[in-house]
Amino acid sequence: MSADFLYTIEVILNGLMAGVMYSLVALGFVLIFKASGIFNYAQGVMALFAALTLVGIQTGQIPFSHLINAIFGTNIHHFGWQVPTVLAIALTVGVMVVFAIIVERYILHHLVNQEPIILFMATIGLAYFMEGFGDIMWGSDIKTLDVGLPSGGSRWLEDYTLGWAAEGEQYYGMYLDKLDMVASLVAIVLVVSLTIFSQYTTTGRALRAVADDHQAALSVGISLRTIWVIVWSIAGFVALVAGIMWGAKSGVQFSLSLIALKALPVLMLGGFTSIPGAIVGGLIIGVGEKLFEYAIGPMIGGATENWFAYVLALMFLVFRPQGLFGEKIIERV
Amino acid sequence: MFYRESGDFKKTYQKDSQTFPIKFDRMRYYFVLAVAFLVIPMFLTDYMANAVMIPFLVWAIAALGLNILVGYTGQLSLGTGGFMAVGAYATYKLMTAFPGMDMVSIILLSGLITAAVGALFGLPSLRIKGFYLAVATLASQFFLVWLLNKVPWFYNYSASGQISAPQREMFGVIITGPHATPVAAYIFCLVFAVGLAWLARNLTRGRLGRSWMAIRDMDIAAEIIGVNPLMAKLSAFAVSSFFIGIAGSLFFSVYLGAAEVTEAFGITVSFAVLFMVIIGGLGSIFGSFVGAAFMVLMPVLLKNVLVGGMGWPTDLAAHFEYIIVGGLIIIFLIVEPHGLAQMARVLKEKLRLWPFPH
Amino acid sequence: MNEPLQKMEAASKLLELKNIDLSFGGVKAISNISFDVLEGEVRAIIGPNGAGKSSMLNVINGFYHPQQGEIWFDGKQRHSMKPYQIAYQGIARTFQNIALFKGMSVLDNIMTGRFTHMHKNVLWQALWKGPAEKEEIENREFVEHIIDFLEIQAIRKTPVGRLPYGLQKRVELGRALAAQPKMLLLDEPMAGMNVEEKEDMCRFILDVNDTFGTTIVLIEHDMGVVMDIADRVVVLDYGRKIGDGTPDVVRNDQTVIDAYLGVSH
Amino acid sequence: MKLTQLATIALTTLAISVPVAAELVFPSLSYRTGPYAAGGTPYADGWADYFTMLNKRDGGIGGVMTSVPECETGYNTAKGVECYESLKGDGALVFNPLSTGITYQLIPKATADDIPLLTQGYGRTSGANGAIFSHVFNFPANYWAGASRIINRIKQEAGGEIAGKNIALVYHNSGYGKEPIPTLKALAEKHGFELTLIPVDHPGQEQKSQWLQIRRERPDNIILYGWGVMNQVALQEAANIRYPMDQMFGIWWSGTENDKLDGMASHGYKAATFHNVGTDYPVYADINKHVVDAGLAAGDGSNVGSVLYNRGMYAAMTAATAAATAQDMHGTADITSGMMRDGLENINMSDAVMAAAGLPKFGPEFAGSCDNHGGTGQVGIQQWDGKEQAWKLIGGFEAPDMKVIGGLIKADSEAYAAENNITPRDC
Repeated sequence: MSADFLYTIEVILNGLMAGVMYSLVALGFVLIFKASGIFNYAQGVMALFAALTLVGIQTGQIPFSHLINAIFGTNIHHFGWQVPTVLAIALTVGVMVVFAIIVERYILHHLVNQEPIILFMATIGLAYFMEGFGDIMWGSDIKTLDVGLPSGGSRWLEDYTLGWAAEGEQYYGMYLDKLDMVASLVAIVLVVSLTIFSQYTTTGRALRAVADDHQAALSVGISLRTIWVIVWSIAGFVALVAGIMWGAKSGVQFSLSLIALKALPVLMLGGFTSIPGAIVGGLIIGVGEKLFEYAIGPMIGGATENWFAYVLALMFLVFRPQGLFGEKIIERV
Repeated sequence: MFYRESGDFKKTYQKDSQTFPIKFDRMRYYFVLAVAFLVIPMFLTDYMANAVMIPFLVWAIAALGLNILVGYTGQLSLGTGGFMAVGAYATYKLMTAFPGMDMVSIILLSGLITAAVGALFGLPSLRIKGFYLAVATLASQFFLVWLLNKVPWFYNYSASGQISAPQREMFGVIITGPHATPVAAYIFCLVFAVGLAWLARNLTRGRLGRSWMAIRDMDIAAEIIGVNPLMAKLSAFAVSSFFIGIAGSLFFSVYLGAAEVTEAFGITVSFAVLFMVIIGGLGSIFGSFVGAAFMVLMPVLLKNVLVGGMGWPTDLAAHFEYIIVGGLIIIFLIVEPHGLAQMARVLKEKLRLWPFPH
Repeated sequence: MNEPLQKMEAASKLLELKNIDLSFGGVKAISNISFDVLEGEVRAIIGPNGAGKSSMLNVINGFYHPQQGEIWFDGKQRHSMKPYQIAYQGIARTFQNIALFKGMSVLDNIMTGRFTHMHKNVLWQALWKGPAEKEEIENREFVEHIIDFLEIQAIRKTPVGRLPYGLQKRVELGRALAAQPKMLLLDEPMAGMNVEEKEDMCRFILDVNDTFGTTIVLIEHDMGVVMDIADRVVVLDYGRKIGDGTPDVVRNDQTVIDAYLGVSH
Repeated sequence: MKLTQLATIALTTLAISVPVAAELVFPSLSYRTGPYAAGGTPYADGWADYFTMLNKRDGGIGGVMTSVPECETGYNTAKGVECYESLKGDGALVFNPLSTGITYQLIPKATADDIPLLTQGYGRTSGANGAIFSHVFNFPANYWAGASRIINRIKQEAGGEIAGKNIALVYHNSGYGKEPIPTLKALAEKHGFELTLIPVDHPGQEQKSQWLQIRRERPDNIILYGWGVMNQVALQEAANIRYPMDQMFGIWWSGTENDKLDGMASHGYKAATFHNVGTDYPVYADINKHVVDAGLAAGDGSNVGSVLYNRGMYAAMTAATAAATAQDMHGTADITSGMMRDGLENINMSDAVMAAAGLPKFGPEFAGSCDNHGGTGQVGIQQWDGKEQAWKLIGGFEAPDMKVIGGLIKADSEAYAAENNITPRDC
């Protein structure tokens, strides 16, 4: 095989992996949009907040220590204990559930039956709020997140594929990031469990019912409020997973909230209402932008990924306005 | 008691269709104009001008533009930052290429250029609706920023891609560059803001405006009445971009004096302007101004109170800024989803009936 | 009884449909239907649910494009046109489930109906003072006539969203009339109305017909109404035409009776 | 209307908080929030703590107390203006915007208001030309000097020959990141090495493509101009593809404690720097004694001694020295921003001066002059020691290729002068 061919394969594979990372974020959006028709812009910040909380709990940080110090002139920052990862994750999930309840109780509950754009703006307001709140609670310095995830390229694969290139060609073996592989596994597990949950549990069916038709769901006696709490909790959990994956990549810091922007083209492509869409869309975007950067990028000066992801989704949408798996838009007169 | 229309009859349709049918409103409108043009300049400090009034006017223009698109035509857009960037860079190129050209025509030209770009990026709106469109407009946001950052011609091949506005005058008064007096800069922006508001009002109350609103409310019905969706949507994108382009142009030339596309015209700008429109009130010209005022003044206010007044550490203050602004936005949406303009309207209704509410 | 006949002799064909076939992805909505509408008559399309009545109207005002067949309007054959172009040809309509512009006042809704009659370009509008305003006023006057005619002066400035159903229907009719159409398509104008409202609506339709001489094509379920106001009636069933003629002819047509009584074919 | 009233109220409260007694005001445009907070915080702490220390230790500068009003810019240009305008009113002597974007838009304003800008190691490189940029001072070093110094170091390590080598520049795709490109292009021509440009868009969490490309092309060296999260990801990816760390060079904004990996992963990574590292300088004794232990530290004290803290403190020390110089020149302790400008222009940062300030050999020697606001451009090289988890200065402060850089500075500054019809001062 020629090295160029192998490189292309490598780019595609890495694109797929990157796509999975985008899907992890997109999933959260889809869950909430499906169940409540809310385009939750705060999803990215939720990921950041979840990751911050996880690290904070893990390393025994004192919440709001900075604020406390500023007010009482004390100088405290850590409890001085370490919380085992599993427990920390469990606690963080708990925090996200509480968060979901608060959001439902004090925001959504008051905005029922508003136009989508109003709800959208509300979530942006929420995003602002949480950016500030997260920083005050845990501080705005960079935190390294260590939950024992592997990192670095897979040596085995590199050595194994080393010989594949044709004689005399420069080739260093196939490169795949272990972290990305784990992420892919996690994503698969996540999607499968979500599907099982929504297919085979009463709550899950309730969720689907609400997704299909609020009124109908209400009429068969499903409480919208509990549903929303559940959905936001799940979205919070998904955010935590995304936060862990991305946090392990880049350290936990403010920029983590910007991964939302990476998920939007995925949503466009996959449709706001489809979980498989989020996955497939992510894969397409990932491969698309990486291939473009690999093939065309160098000619036009590189750094094309940010906009190409959107343009790709856009081109796709012009031919299929409801997205890949989005429900068909029927215009009746 | 004082605020009512009884006895204030209209004898011609012309009178009936004027902007402020009620005498009191008319008076107040002229009063505000008088204050803006005559009183404020007398008390204008550098700080007030550069940190409060000028940004307020510039953002108000941008909000007007976006409101035409989102509020009147119902096309959700997140490309504002990109379009402002186009306006800014167009101004820079024109200023440096034709040093003789006067600022007004430069700024109007920049607006027109942006309008053309906007119409181009409006094309997808024919197929794509709602949030899909909103996300689609992000494509223009990212692409335009990338382009302006990537092609050295746009910033005259300067090492860092920074553009800075040279000094220009109108009628012998300096309005751009460091030596411009705050009053001159303020008045210059004010003239544009008022003029554009008037323009927006005219466009939205006439045939074009009705075609926009028709598309917004029920596109199928609109089409069957004779509205060409293509024309309606593209014209909305063009006009909106014209406003936003001018805003970007003033933002760069009069307000900041220098800009760098990736820093000054990022995605945050797009969201900020959308905020103004929604907080202020969709489909309301007055609302665009109120929204801009809110989003510009609130942070300055908070900062001065928390840091200047209460002497908090700046970082805590900044974090609380986020919390408070975010919280206020949510509260506003809960209390009055149709924005501050609607609040004002409701208040008026109450005033009209006062003191006999029933 | 013989008054419609006279009309028919006098009048020429305003609209003629020849062998229209319409199907959505294999499902046939309309198969091989032909009928005509005469200048100035009131033409009714009736038939059970799903007979293809609304599809028929959508074909006429160009919202659907039939796979087969010819459409002649005003003596010219129409080749695939967009709905807004057809509006300019002089066809207006109302909708089964009201399609008003919720965000606008009654006045603005009806003014929007004047769209095809206003021509001042953007620059004039931007200026407002002068030609644009003049045009606006002229059209406003015409609209006021319609408002008087429909007896809705009181609610001129009310946002249509706040109006009761019956009034909304009336406003929608007003919006269609504002276009001064040659032909007016009414999709179940009386659906969900009480008796009084229906009577009003009938009166308006007939007045429109004689005062403005507007040709009217309407879909209606209420047989009584149809038989009263229609000059001629087309009966559809399962996308096929099963009857055509004056009310009496149709009333006594066996296939039509079967279709309505649901006798198995 | 109401909001404006409120605003005026708030502004008056601000006006009240303006210092009454004569003070030397060294405002701090910091960013402790936003995507770059982790970098902005220690720098701001260093700047503030040094002045606090001066106040406590020797009662200010020349007997006049200093004050450091802080204003949060969040690295945002618009907020930068707001800060500038508000602090200008407080009688600011010098501005240190700590953002290339804010610097660019303050250059004309500050020049008009006769307030100098001190932009050490950032901002507009061609500001070094004092004849045109009368109020901009970016000594001791700038982006171009850094790039040139790195190339020299690479050359030296390669045994004096880099013709035909392939050097990749991985840069933050913004004004800051693009600064070194002209220099590197010129140097590539001169030394005959091959330059590959690899931009990374803000924020830069996803750099797979860039590093796959690097892995394919195996450049002999990598130069990193990153900021914020981009740095961590870049180093992580470099480690992932097992790129030899000691062939990788960062500019000083990519050479801080934030920009390293735990353990040995980034051991050997080098970065340019224009000041020394570590805490074994007399000044730290004073800072700890008078500031940290006294509970007056700007931050929680945890940043003391970190690279960025040192940089902020070094900038403060430079400003203080210039202020003292100005006081001597004009024979008054209570100087104005105009006098401060003269002080900066005539500053003489000799070893003696640094030693006196408790920072012997902390930075290169440099002196300002009418036409030279950039100093000698001497830059050192530091290296990350994974064992001790600390930066070590491994290459002393050496002058860059001034022939190349001087030409570029001249060209760029003259272009600016032409665009804004500025007539250069005759120096």
